[in-house]
Amino acid sequence: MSDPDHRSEARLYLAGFGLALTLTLVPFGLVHWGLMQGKALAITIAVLAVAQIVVHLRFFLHIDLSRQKREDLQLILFTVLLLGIMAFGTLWIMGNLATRM
Amino acid sequence: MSGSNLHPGLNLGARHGSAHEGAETVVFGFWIFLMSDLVIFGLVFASYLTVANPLGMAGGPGPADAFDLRSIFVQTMILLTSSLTFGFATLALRHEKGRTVIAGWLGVTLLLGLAFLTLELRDFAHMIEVGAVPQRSGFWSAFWGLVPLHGLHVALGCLWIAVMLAQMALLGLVPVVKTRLLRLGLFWHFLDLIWVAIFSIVYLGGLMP
Amino acid sequence: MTDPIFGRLDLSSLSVWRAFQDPSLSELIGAGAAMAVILGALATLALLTWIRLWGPLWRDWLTSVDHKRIGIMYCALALIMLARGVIEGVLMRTQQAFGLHGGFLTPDHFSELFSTHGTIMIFFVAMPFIAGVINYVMPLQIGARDMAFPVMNQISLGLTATGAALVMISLVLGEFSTGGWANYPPYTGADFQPGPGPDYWIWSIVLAGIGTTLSGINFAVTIYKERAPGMHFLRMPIFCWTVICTSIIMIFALPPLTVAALMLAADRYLDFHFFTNDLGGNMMNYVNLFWLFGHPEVYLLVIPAYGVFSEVISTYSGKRIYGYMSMVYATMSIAVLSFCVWLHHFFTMGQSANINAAFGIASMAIAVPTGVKIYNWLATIFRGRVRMTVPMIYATGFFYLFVIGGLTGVMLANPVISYQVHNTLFLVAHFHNVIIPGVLFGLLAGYHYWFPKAFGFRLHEGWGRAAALLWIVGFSFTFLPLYWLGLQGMPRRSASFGDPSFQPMLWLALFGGMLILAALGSLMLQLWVSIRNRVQLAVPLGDPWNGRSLEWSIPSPPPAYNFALLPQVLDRDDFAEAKASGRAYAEPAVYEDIEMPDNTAIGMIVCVCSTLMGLALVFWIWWLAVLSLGVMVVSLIGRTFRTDLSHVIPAAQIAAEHRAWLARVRAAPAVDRLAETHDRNRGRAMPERPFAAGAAE
Amino acid sequence: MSVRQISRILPGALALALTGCTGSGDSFLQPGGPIAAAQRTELFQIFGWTMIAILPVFVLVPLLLWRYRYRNAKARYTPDWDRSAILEVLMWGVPLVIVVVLSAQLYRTTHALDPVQPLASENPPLRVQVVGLDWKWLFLYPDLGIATVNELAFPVETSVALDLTTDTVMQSFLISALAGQIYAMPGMRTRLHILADAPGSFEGENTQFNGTGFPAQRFAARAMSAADFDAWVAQVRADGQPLTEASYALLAESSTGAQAQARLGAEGMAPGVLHFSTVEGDLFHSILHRYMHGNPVPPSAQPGAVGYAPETAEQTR
Ligand code: HEA
Ligand code: HEA
Ligand code: CUA
Ligand SMILES: [Cu+2]
Repeated sequence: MSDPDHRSEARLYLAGFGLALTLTLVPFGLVHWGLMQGKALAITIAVLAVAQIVVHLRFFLHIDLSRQKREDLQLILFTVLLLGIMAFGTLWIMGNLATRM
Repeated sequence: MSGSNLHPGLNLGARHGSAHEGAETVVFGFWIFLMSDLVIFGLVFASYLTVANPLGMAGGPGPADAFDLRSIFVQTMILLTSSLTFGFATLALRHEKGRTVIAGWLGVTLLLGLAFLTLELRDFAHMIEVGAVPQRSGFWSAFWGLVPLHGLHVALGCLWIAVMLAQMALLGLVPVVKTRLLRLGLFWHFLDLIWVAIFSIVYLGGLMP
Repeated sequence: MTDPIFGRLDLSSLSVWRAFQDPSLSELIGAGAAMAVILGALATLALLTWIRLWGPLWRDWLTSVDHKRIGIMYCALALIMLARGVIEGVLMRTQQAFGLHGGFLTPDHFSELFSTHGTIMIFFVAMPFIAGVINYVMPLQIGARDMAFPVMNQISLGLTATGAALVMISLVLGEFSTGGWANYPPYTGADFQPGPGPDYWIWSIVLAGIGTTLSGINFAVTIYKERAPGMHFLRMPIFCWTVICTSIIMIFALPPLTVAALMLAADRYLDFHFFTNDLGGNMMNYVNLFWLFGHPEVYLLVIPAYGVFSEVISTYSGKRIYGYMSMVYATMSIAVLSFCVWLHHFFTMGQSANINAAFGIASMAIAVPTGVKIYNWLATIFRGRVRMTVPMIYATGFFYLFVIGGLTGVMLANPVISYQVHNTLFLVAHFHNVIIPGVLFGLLAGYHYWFPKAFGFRLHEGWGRAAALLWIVGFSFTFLPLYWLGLQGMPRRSASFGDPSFQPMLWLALFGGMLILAALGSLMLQLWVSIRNRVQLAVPLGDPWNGRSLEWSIPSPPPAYNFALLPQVLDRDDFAEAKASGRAYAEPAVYEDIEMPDNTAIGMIVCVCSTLMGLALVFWIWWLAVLSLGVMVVSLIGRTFRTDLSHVIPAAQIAAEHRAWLARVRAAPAVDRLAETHDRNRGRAMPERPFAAGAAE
Repeated sequence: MSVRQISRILPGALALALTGCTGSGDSFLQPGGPIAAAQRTELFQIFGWTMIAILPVFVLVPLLLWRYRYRNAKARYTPDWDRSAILEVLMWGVPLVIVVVLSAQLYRTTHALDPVQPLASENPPLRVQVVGLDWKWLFLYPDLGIATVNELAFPVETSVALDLTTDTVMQSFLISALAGQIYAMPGMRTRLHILADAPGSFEGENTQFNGTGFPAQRFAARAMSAADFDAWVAQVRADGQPLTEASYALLAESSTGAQAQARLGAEGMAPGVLHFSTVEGDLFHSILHRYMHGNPVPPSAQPGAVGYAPETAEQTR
């Protein structure tokens, strides 16, 4: 591992790994030791999961907001938008039906 | 990182010449495929959430009866580490560290993947024992539709790693092999992403106090 | 209980055998159809052997990875399936016309008819047709040599053919689902339909659906990455924009279908409880997932048709498309909105008024961009010089009839109305009213427009006009009466009815069905006549319509590599500009070698293996399913170990071919638009007479 | 003014055209109650409003095609003209405004006509429970203790609250002349309210395909005066048979009304109709809950299923 690019990139991977590790340990700890409850816990888990997904995207998949051709980034955002519509819609509709029948 | 990225995410780097340029099309195509796959997962997740309630469980076992947080934790650690080791394989590829180094990291990743699958299968066996089978309720159907789907992806990823090891040995690091390794990397990291959602929603969500 | 070798396949699976045991008219029709399939297949095989076409067929077509040939094969597949779809449609019209308290078909046979008709028409006629046209035209329009992934393209075709084959086989072995094209459980669950019917539906849809998803990826990557130099996004023909939108739908809307169908499969095969009545199953989620796919699907069909109309209207009006940017925005908004409205197919499932209102409003919103497109086409005609060729007749029919269908769509989008006419013939009229004048007229216009490009000769104009008029009139008679019947509360999918007052309208609809048959007959005749007169109708120089986009700048039919040298695009409507500025038909200074992918049998291997696998799954022949999957996977992986999969066409050969063609172009007289449909038209267009308006004003 | 007038005149004309040639009185175009009437009005209003955007197309297509035909040398030809700000605003603006207007109306009427809402009426409401069976409808009158098949009778000017479910596959319940349709699904309860203004008989049906007998799954919805209704109830009590678990198990088997009559020995009744004088237990809820109890419902106990066996179904309930 002589070349400097290589080393700095490896450090980035390690940094990502460290962040991901933290973002995993915290929610597991919270649930295992019952440190939080109910809605607050659910929201914390969700936020940490989203944070971890961002970490993976940034450090492992090397997605970032700069330097990229816009058309490619659009693909990912567009997918998130459509998936959001579909998943949110499904939960909304099915949730509503469940309360009414 | 070294300048000219052609597409988002993993790049080979300009020094790889035609392989680097060739990657533009195939990697973009693979991204689109992953996004399509993501929609599949997203909808299975949504379906799972619609039955994660007493009505969906139909009087059968619930998450607390069948999940083992400790095992899930270990699986999570394994998968996370495998992402790192795959990352090192990619770095070795980018910086031309030679076939053996790349193959070494890939081998470690493969072993981690297999370890993950072993533990997961053990968990499944336990679930079957306590009656948390898909035939029991809508909830367990959704669970068995979701988590093993991820497991299947991991298994395919392992198969793919094995194929790439063989291709590296037989064909050498020709451009197609390089771009395939790049795509395999995307796939592997993508699986880890899905797993984050699974352990957060299915396991932690299911075992929340 | 099931045989280890034959699964649940036995003698009574043969529909011919069933008819032998119970020779009722209904069974006989079924057996007749089965015999027709078998005999048709045998006759084709025999014919191919007799005229020794196996070699060329295999070498030039089945193993080809050329997007143009794949496109043509898609269209051929669509045509074969169309024959069955049309016969079923007309049979259903006949049954209903005689359906007062009965009719000649049993209800079960009728239900198989509408299920296969819907499935075939959507998945194996409209979709392959569209995939075919896109395959043929899009790479030519953006100045590419082929698709981004030519081999995957072949595999997509193979998988589509698999789906079609399974539906055809269901005529001979077992029976098809009776659950409609949406195949709702629990009716299609194992409890209620334990037979192979719904399994045929599942596997044909899933396998073809994978093919479609791959096609979508292929189209999108091709447009994103393979455009000719200078072909910016905003210089692409509108048709290519519609292809982007359609591929978005293929990529993101097929997953819900795959998910829904595979969950249904899990219920049926493994006793899961996704959609069952008991143990926490939730059939409403099937409905939800299916329409998450189903709604975008119908826009998948119509958006490329909009693209065809854009090309056709602009060309035959001799004018740039009006409002290019508006068109782009409108198309994009239709594509995105199509993902926001799926609930309008089940307003009546019992959710709250708020949800219904939200989705109702979103559905109506689609009328805005659609309207913009219609007005833009009108503005394109405005101050143009319009030639009423066959495609323009279809466009005219489209303007009138599609708008009626859109209007009834807006009515259905209102939950208050949907409560009344959902599941009635009003709905049936609506969707045929958008699909036939929209999708099919669009495809037919495109067929007449691009046929000379693909085959080097024009289609006979007179028969084309007759067919177009018959279509328009026949459609109106067949489907407009159904609106009235639907408002009267006649449910869809009824084999019979009890209200004599429905009779006159049903007779009218049958009459229309006959006209449609005549229209179809005229189309066939036209093809026959055109092939016979192909010498007079030949347009080898490539530009019979004074076209505006790149596909017209090359010979007809184009060489395998499409462009001798990738064009340098300077403008929107580049070829029209090139002709106007005199830079068209220029000879390149240097020619270069072109590397093209080799032919491969992998698509056929996938097709055969997946068909066997589907059949094995339908009949629970597990060993065969595993075996065929294994062979498929091993061949796919095995192929990746080969690296020598392309060949090079030498520059000298390209130069010779191209120079010869250029010489013919230069020697040929350019014809003006009045001679467009005459034999003089050899495909060299005279630029539109420099504008004489000064004189007129 | 013209817009308003058009939207007022056209619907009327259309209504005339449509109702003029109507044979049967079983459609919301000849409404028998307030909901269907409101739905008809809604239909005509949408028609009127959309005509603003659509008529121009109908008029312009022939005009443009004629004026700009190839041989017309007098017409202007501007091959490169491809945008105009004014046109652009009109093309997006007009449909947008229409859609906004229609959306406001849609929001209002969707809420106003929400089928779960009871309908205003002076008389006390009537409760009816509806069970979709394969190829016939079972109506339970929980407050009267009677039940019928394929005959839904109720007093006029009374809000009838229907609770719907099925004991087989999904179905859709529609009485067009009174109100819209709503799905009925096993293990679930959906709701619908109907009200008839005047006595009459309206056709009701299932619109969701459910197999061989689907076209026969029709019934009469009979609105009658309060006195007639009481007489009808008395008659059902008199000529009906008791609806026991055993007879329900037979009834639930896939059969049309006529076939069910034969099965239960009730051939004397009106075509397809059965009367039950008493109902054993809370049948509706036991049907509803059998799918939610967490016990499997095997095909032998599942009406409509291929292996349904009425003899054993009774016990597994
Ligand atoms: C693409 C879709 C499509 C098309 C084209 C058609 C075409 C026709 N359909 Fe279609 N139909 C459906 C999709 C389609 N249908 C669907 C989805 C259903 C619902 C199924 C369900 O209930 O689940 C349905 C149901 C349906 C019913 C059942 C109604 C009911 O439920 O009661 C009936 C009854 O008559 C019917 C009739 C017809 C007829 C007579 C035609 C005729 O118009 C057929 C004529 C069409 C052609 C002849 C094709 C045109 C030709 C070309 C494009 C090729 C030409 C090119 C060359 C020669 C190169 N259809
Ligand atoms: C190509 C196919 C296609 C197309 C283009 C459309 C277009 C539309 N459809 Fe259709 N639809 C189907 C195919 C299609 N549909 C099918 C197959 C089904 C039934 C499936 C089944 O159940 O089997 C269906 C069913 C269906 C339903 C469900 C009904 C029910 O089950 O109860 C609804 C409800 O909202 C609907 C609405 C619409 C709308 C609002 C449009 C709009 O896109 C229409 C837009 C067009 C216009 C409005 C005309 C032009 C516009 C102007 C001239 C400008 C101005 C207009 C206004 C301002 C109003 N459709
Ligand atoms: Cu169906 Cu709740
Ligand atoms: Cu729709």
